[in-house]
Amino acid sequence: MDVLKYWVGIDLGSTTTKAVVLGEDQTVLGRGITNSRSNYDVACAVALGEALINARLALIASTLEAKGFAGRDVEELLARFELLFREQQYRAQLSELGDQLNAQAKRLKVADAVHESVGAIIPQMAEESGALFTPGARRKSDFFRDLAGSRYLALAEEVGREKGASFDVLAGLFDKAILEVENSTQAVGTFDEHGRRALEGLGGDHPELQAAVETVLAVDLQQVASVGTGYGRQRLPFPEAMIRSEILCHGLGAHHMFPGTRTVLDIGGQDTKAIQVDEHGIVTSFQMNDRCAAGCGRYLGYIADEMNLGLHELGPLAGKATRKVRINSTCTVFAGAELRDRLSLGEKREEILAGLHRAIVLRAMSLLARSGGVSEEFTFTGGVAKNSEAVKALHTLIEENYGERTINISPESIYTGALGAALFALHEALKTEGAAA
Amino acid sequence: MEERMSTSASCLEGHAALVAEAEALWKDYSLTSVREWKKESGGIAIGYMPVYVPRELLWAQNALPVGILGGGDDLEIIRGDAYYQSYICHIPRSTIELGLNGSLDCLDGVLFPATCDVIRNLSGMWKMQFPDKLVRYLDVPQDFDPAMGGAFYRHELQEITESLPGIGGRSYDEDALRTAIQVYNESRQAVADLYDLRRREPWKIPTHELYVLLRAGMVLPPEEHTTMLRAYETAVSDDESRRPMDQARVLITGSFCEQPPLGLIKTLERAGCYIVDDDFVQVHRWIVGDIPVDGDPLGNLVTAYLENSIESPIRYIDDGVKGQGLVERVEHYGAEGVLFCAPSFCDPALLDQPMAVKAVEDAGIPWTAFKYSENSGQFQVIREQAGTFADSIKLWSGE
Amino acid sequence: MTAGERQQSPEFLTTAGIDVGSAAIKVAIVQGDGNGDETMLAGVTQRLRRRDPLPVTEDALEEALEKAGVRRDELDYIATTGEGEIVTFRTGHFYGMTTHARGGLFLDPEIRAIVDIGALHARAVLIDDRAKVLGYRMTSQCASGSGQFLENISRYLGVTIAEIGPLSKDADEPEKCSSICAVLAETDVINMVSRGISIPNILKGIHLSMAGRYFRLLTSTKAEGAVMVTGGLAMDIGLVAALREIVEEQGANLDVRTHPDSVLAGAIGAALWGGFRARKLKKAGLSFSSGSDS
Amino acid sequence: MANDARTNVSKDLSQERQKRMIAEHFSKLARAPDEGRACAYTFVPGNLTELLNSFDVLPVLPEINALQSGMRGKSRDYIGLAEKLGHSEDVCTYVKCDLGMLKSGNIGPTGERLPDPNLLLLSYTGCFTFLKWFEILGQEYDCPVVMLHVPYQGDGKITNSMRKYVVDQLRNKVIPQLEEISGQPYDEDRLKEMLARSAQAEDDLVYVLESAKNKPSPIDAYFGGVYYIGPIFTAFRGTQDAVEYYRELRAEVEERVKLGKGPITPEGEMEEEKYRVVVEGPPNWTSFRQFWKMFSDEGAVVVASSYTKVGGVYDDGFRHDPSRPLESLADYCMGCYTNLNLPSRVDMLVRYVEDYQADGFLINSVKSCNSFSAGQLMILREVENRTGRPGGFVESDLVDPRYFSASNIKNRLESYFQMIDQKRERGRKSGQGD
Ligand SMILES: Nc1ncnc2c1ncn2[C@@H]1O[C@H](COP(=O)(O)OP(=O)(O)O)[C@@H](O)[C@H]1O
Ligand SMILES: Nc1ncnc2c1ncn2[C@@H]1O[C@H](COP(=O)(O)OP(=O)(O)O)[C@@H](O)[C@H]1O
Ligand code: SF4
Ligand code: SF4
Ligand code: SF4
Repeated sequence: MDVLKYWVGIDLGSTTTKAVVLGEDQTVLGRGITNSRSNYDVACAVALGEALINARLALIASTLEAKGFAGRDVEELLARFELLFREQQYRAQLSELGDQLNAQAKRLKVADAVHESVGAIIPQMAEESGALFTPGARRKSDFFRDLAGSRYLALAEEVGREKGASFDVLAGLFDKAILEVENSTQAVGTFDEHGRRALEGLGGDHPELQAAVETVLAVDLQQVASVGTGYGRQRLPFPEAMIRSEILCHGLGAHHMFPGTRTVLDIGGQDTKAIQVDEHGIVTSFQMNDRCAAGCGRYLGYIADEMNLGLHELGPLAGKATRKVRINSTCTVFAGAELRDRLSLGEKREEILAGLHRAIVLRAMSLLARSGGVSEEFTFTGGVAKNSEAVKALHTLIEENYGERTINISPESIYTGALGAALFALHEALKTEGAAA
Repeated sequence: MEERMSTSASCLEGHAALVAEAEALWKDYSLTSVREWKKESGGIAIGYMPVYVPRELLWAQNALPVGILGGGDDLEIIRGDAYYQSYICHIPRSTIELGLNGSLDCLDGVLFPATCDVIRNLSGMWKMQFPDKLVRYLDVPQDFDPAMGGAFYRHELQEITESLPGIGGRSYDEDALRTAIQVYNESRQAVADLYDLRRREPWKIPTHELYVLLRAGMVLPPEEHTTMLRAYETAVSDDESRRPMDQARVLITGSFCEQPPLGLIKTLERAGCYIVDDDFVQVHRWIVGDIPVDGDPLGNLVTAYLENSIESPIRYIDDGVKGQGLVERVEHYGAEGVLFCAPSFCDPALLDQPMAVKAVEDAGIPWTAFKYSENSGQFQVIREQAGTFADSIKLWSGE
Repeated sequence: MTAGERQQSPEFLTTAGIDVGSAAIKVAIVQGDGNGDETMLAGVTQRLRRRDPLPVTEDALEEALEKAGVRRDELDYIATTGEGEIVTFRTGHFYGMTTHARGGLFLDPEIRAIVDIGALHARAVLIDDRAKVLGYRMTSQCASGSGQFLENISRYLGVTIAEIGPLSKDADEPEKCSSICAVLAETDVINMVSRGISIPNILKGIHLSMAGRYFRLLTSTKAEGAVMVTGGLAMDIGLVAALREIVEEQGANLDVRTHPDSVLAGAIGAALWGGFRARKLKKAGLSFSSGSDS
Repeated sequence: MANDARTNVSKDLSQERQKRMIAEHFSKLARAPDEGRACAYTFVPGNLTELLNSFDVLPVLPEINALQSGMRGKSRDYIGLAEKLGHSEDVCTYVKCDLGMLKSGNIGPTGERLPDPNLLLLSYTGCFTFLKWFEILGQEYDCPVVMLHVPYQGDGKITNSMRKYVVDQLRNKVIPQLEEISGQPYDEDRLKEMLARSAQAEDDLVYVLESAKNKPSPIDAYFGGVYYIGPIFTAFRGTQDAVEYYRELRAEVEERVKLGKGPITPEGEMEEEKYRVVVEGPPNWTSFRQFWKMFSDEGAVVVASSYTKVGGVYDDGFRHDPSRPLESLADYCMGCYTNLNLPSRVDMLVRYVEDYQADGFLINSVKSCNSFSAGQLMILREVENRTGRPGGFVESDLVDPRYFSASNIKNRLESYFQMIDQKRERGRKSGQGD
C-alpha cells in the first residue's frame, strides 16, 4: 500500500474553506478546514493540506487496527498522539506569529514598551500551549486565529498596562501578523516533522505506533481529480468543467451522508439555502437568501466577536436561557449595536443570544417554506449546524410548523458541500473511465 | 367575553385600565372578541385592509368590520416571508402569516381597498389561498366626478351589499344603513374630540395611549368603541397629575397603512416630542365630519368619499394643491415641525414625501424624515433624529 | 491651585462632555463663560475594542480630568451624547447631531455644515453661525459605508486603522466596490485580493464609494461653503481626500475641512451645551441632580 | 422596447425599420415645439396611442425613456440625482430615473431634447406608482393632467360598470382635453382606421410570439421579445409603419422556422437549444446584454414571457376593434398584464409552460416594481405545483445598477440549469432501464 489514490472536493466558502479527501470506495479519508480569507489559492492549499494530514492520522489508526491493535488503550494513545501533534502545529504557528509580530513591530518603529510586551506575550503563550492541548481541555475554536487571538488580546491588555504599551498598537500588530501566519502554507509545518515530535512527546515506548507512523509516512498520496464549489468557485484554480454549484454539492453531500434526505438546509457564512432533493440526491428545487446577508453565519461571528466568545461557546451559552428576547432585525452589521442596546436595557446575555438564534432560524424557516417546506427526512448542513442552539431552535420550529420530522445533523456537517464536490469528482472520473472503456 | 366584560367594568376607574383593555384587544391576534361577538349577535365578520373602506355598509348588514393592520412587532413571521421579497413592505407578510396561522379564521370575508399594488396583489393571493371566503378588491375611484367616479363607486358598493347575504349577512336595507351611518358619525366625532383635546393639551393624551385606543377600534363594535373613547376622554380630562412638559410639538405623516410599532411612538415621545397630529389608523378619520343620514344613504356614502375624504398619498391630488392639506393641518394643530414617518418600501408614502416636503419647506416649517417597519425593534437612529429635531426646536424656538 | 479654582465668576463654568460611541469613548473638558471665551482643557479618546463601555468611560473621564487638572467635584455639568444614556453619573444628555454641530463650530467658526462619520452611522448637518441645526440627513438603516465596515475590511487586509488613510493615498487605480451591504462588500474585497488588486486600490475604492454617500448626504442638506468632517473617520486622511476629490469632480461649492480634534467634536459640543444648560439652570435658581435628562 | 443592444449582429430588415421608426419619432419630437405640435406624456400599459395619433398628438413614454437611460448607462446618475432631491432609495427606479433625466436637461436617447408635455395623460393602468409619477411631473410642468382611472380586474373579469367608467372618462375628460391641446376635433373615423391597422399588426405579432412553440424556437421571447413588442407598445400602434414592421418581422420568423434555426443572441445565432424556459417579470436594463448572455451561454431560450404582455395581452385573442372604438380601447387598458389579478396571472403562466413545452419557469423579481413583484413568490409556487416543472428565482432591478449583482444572479441561474441537467441525466438513465 504504497500509493493511495484520492479525489478532492473543495468548498470555497465565504468564511471558511473546506476540503474533503475521498477514497476510491467513496469513503472519506480526511477533512480539512481553514478560515484564511485573503487568498483563495492559499486557502485551498491550506485546507487540502489539513485534509491530507487528517487522512494520514486516520491511516495511522486504521493501520494499527489492521495490525490488531485496538481497545481503549490504543484509542487513548492515538488521541494523545493527535493532541501532541496539534500542539506541535500550534507551536509552529505561534513561533511564526512571534516572528511576524517582531518584524511588524520593527517595521512600524513602535515604542520599546511594545517590543517588550510582544517579547513577554509570545513566550507566555507558548508556555500555556501544553494546557490548551491536554485531554479534555476546552478550546474556543479550531482556528489558530481565534485560539491565539483571544489569548493574545487578553495578555496584551494585561502586559501592555504593566509595561505601558498601548493596547491599540499591540492589537494592530496582531491583525497584521496573523494574516501572514494564515497565508503561509509553511507555518503549519509538515506531517513528518510534527509526527515525529509528537511521538517523542509521548515518551515511553510505543513501537506499534512508531511503526504505524512510519508506514503511513511512506504512503504516497496521489490526487486523481478535484472539483470545486462554493461562493468563490469561479475563482478556484480549477477548470470550468470541474466546478459545481454549491447547491448541487450540498444536495449530493447530504444525500450521501443520509440517503433518506429529501430536504436540506444549509446555513453558511453569508448565505442560507433551502434545497429539496429526490431519492438520488438530485436537486428538485432550491431557494437562497437575497442580497441581504442578514441572519447568516457571519452574523453569529459578529456576535461572538462582540461578546468576546468563540463560535463554539455561543450555542451552549444561549442554551442556558430560560426565556428568549424577541429580536426582529438580524442585520449582520448592526448585530453589535443590537446586542449592546439590549444589554443596556438590562436583558440577560443568554436570553438575548437565545433570541438571536431563534431569529436566524426563523429566516431559514421562511426560505424552507419558499422552497417547498420540510419533508421527511431533513438534513441540516453548513457551519451553523455546529451550533447547538441553532439546532435546538430549528427542532422546535420544525416541530411547531411541520410536525414530527427526522432531523439529521452530522458533526461533519460543515463539510457537506466539499463532500458533494468530492463525490462529483469521483463520479466524473468514473464517467470518463466508463466512456473510455 | 367574560374576561373582557370584567375589565371593561373596571375600566370606568381610569384611563390606565382603559388603555390596558384596548391593548389587550389589539394584541389578541386570535380575535377572541370578534368570535364572541359573532356568537352573540349571529352576525358575520368582514376584515378590511388599510386604508379606507365604508364600514357603515358592512355594519348595516350585521357584519362586523374588522381592521387588519398587520401583525406588529409581536408576531413571529414564519411563513409570511416565504411570500414576500425583502424589498416589499412588512404589512402583507404579517397579514399572510395571520391568515395562515388561523388567526383570521373567524372572518367570513376580507375587503382589499385600492391602496397600492401590494394590497391589490394581496387580494389575488387571498383568493388563491382562501378560495372558500369572500374576497373582494374594492376599487375606490380616482375620478371624483359624481357622474363617472361616483357612479362607478356606487356600483362597487352595491356589489358588496349584494355579496354579503350569501355569506350570512343581512340583506341590504336603507334604514339600517342610515342607522349605521349615524353610529359611525358618533364614532368619528369621538375620535375627532380626542384629537382636538390632544391638540390643546398634548400632555393629557400621550399618543402611545391614543394609538392603542384607536387600534382597539379595529375589532370592537363601533358603539362599544365610542363608549371606550368617551370614557377615556373623561378620565384623562380629569387627571390633574398630567402636567405639561418642555416638549416640541410635532405632526406625524406617512403612517397611513402599515402601522408603526408602539415602541417607535414611545421613542419619539421620550426623545422630546409631543405628537399633536398623525395619520395612524386612518380609517377612523378618512371622512371628515358627519355623513348625512337623510336621503339616499348609499349616495351619501359615495358623496362623502368624493367630497369629504382627506388628502392622502393614495388619492390622486391635482397639481397645485399637493401638500396644502398638510400645511393646513400643521397650522391647525399648532405643530412646530413635521416628522415624515413612512414604512420602508412604501411607494405611495415615499413617493409622496418629496412633494409634501416641498410644501412644508415653502411654508417655513421644520421637518425630518425616517422610515420604520411594523416590527422594527431598534430605534437608536430614529431616537437620534427625533431627539436632535426636538433639541433644535427647544433650543431655538421662539426666535 | 487647580484649574477649577482659577475662576470664581458664576458664569465661568467647567463642564465635561462624554461621547459614548460604539467604537470609542470620547471625553472633553471645557471651561468658559458661555460668551465665546471657551477653551478645551483636555480631550481624550479611548477605543473600546469590544470592551465594556462603562469602565472605559470612567477611565477616560479620569484621564481627561487628570490632563485638565480638574477634580471631578469641580465639574458644573457632565453632559453625555451618543449612547450616553448608559452613563449614570451624567447631568444631562444631548443628541448627537446637536453636539457635533456645536463642537464642529467650536473647532472652526467658519464652517456651516458638518459630516459626522462614526462607527455605525454617517450624518450631514447644516448649521448656522450659532450651531443651530437647520437640517440634516443620515444614512439609512443599512450600515454599509460606516466606520465599522472600514474597520472590518482593514482587519482582513491586515492594515491598522492609522494606516488606512496613508495607504489609500497611494492608490493609482481605485477599484470600485459595488455591494451595498457591508457583509457582502467584505466578500467583494476578498475577491479583489484574490484578483491581485493592491491594498491601496481597494481602500481607495471603498473610500470613494463611502465618500460618494457622504457627498450625497451633504448636497441633500443643501450645504455650501466650509464643511467640517467630525467623528472618528475624520482621522482618515484617505477618506477626507476622497471626499474632496468627489467635491471637485462634481464642481460643488464645498470646502471640506478637518481638525485634529474632529473626533472629539461630539464630546466638546456636549460639554458646551452642558455649560449652556448649567447657566440657564443656575439663573433659574435650579439645582440639578445627576441622572436628570436634558 | 429597446433599440440598440444588438449592435454587432447582422441586422434584419425589420430591425433596420424599427431603428428608423424610432429615430424619426424622436426627431419629430425634437421638432414638435417649433412646429407647434402637441405632445402628451403617457404610460405604456393601457396607452391610448391610436387616440393620441388621431389628434396628431405625439406620445412620449417616460418608462421607455427610463429603460433607455438604463441601457445607455445613464440611470445611475439620474437615480442619484433624484435621490439627492429627496427621493427614497426604496421606491420605483423608473420614476427616479425619469426625474433625474428631466433635471439633467431631458435629453432623449437620440441625444435630442424631448419637448415639454402639453398634456400629462395619466392612464392609470396596473400600477399605482403611475399616479405618484405624474403628480411629481405635474409639479414640474405647467400643463394639464388628465387622470384616466382604469379599474383593476380584481375578480379576473371586465364588467360593464368598469367598461362604462373608462369609456365615460375617455369621452368626457380625455377626448375634450385632447381636442383642446391639439386644436382638432375628435375624428372617430380616423380613430377607427387606426384601430383596424392595430389589429392587423397585432395578428402578426401574435404569430411571432407563438412561433416559440416550435423546437427549436426561432426567437427568444423575452430578451428578443422586448424588441418585437417595441412598436406595438409604444408610439406606433395604428400606424402603417407598424403594420409593415410586423409583416416583415413575421416573414423573417417564418423563414427561420422553415430553416429550423434558433434565436439570434448577442453572441450570434444560438447553436443548441438546451433549455426552454418561461420568464415572469421585467428584465434588467442596465446589464441587459450580460443578463441575456447568462441565458444564451447556457443554451437557454425563453419561449414565453409575461413582460411582453404589459402593453397588451394579444395572444389570448384580444384585438383592437374598429367597430367599437372607445369600448375596445377601454378593454385594452383593462386587459394589460399588470392589470390582471394574481390568479389570472398564474393561469396564464401555467398555460405558457405547458403550451410552449418549457423545461421550467423563472422569475426575475425586480425591486422597483411592486405591481409585478408583490406576490411573485406565490406565483412561483403555484406554477411549480400545477406544472410540476421546476421554478427558479432571481432578483435584480430595472434600471438601478446597484441592484444587479452579476455573481449572485449567475450563481442562481447556473445552479438552476445544472439542476435541470441533473434531472434530465437521471431521467435518461432511468429511461434506459437503469
Ligand atoms: N464550531 C462552530 N460552532 C458554531 N458555529 C460555527 C462553528 N464553526 C462555524 N460555525 C458557523 O458557521 C459559519 C460558517 O459556515 P460555513 O458553512 O463554513 O460558511 P461558508 O461556506 O459560507 O464559509 C460561521 O459563520 C459560524 O457562524
Ligand atoms: N485614523 C483613522 N483612520 C480611519 N478610521 C479611523 C481612524 N481613527 C478612528 N477611525 C474610525 O472611527 C470610528 C469611530 O468613530 P467615532 O466617531 O468615535 O464613532 P462612534 O462615536 O460611533 O464610536 C471607528 O470605526 C474607527 O474605525
Ligand atoms: S448591512 Fe445589514 S441590512 Fe444591509 S444588506 Fe447587509 S445585512 Fe442586510
Ligand atoms: S405600507 Fe405602503 S406599500 Fe405597503 S401595503 Fe401599505 S400602502 Fe402599500
Ligand atoms: S412600479 Fe412597476 S409598473 Fe409601476 S412605474 Fe414602476 S416599474 Fe412601472
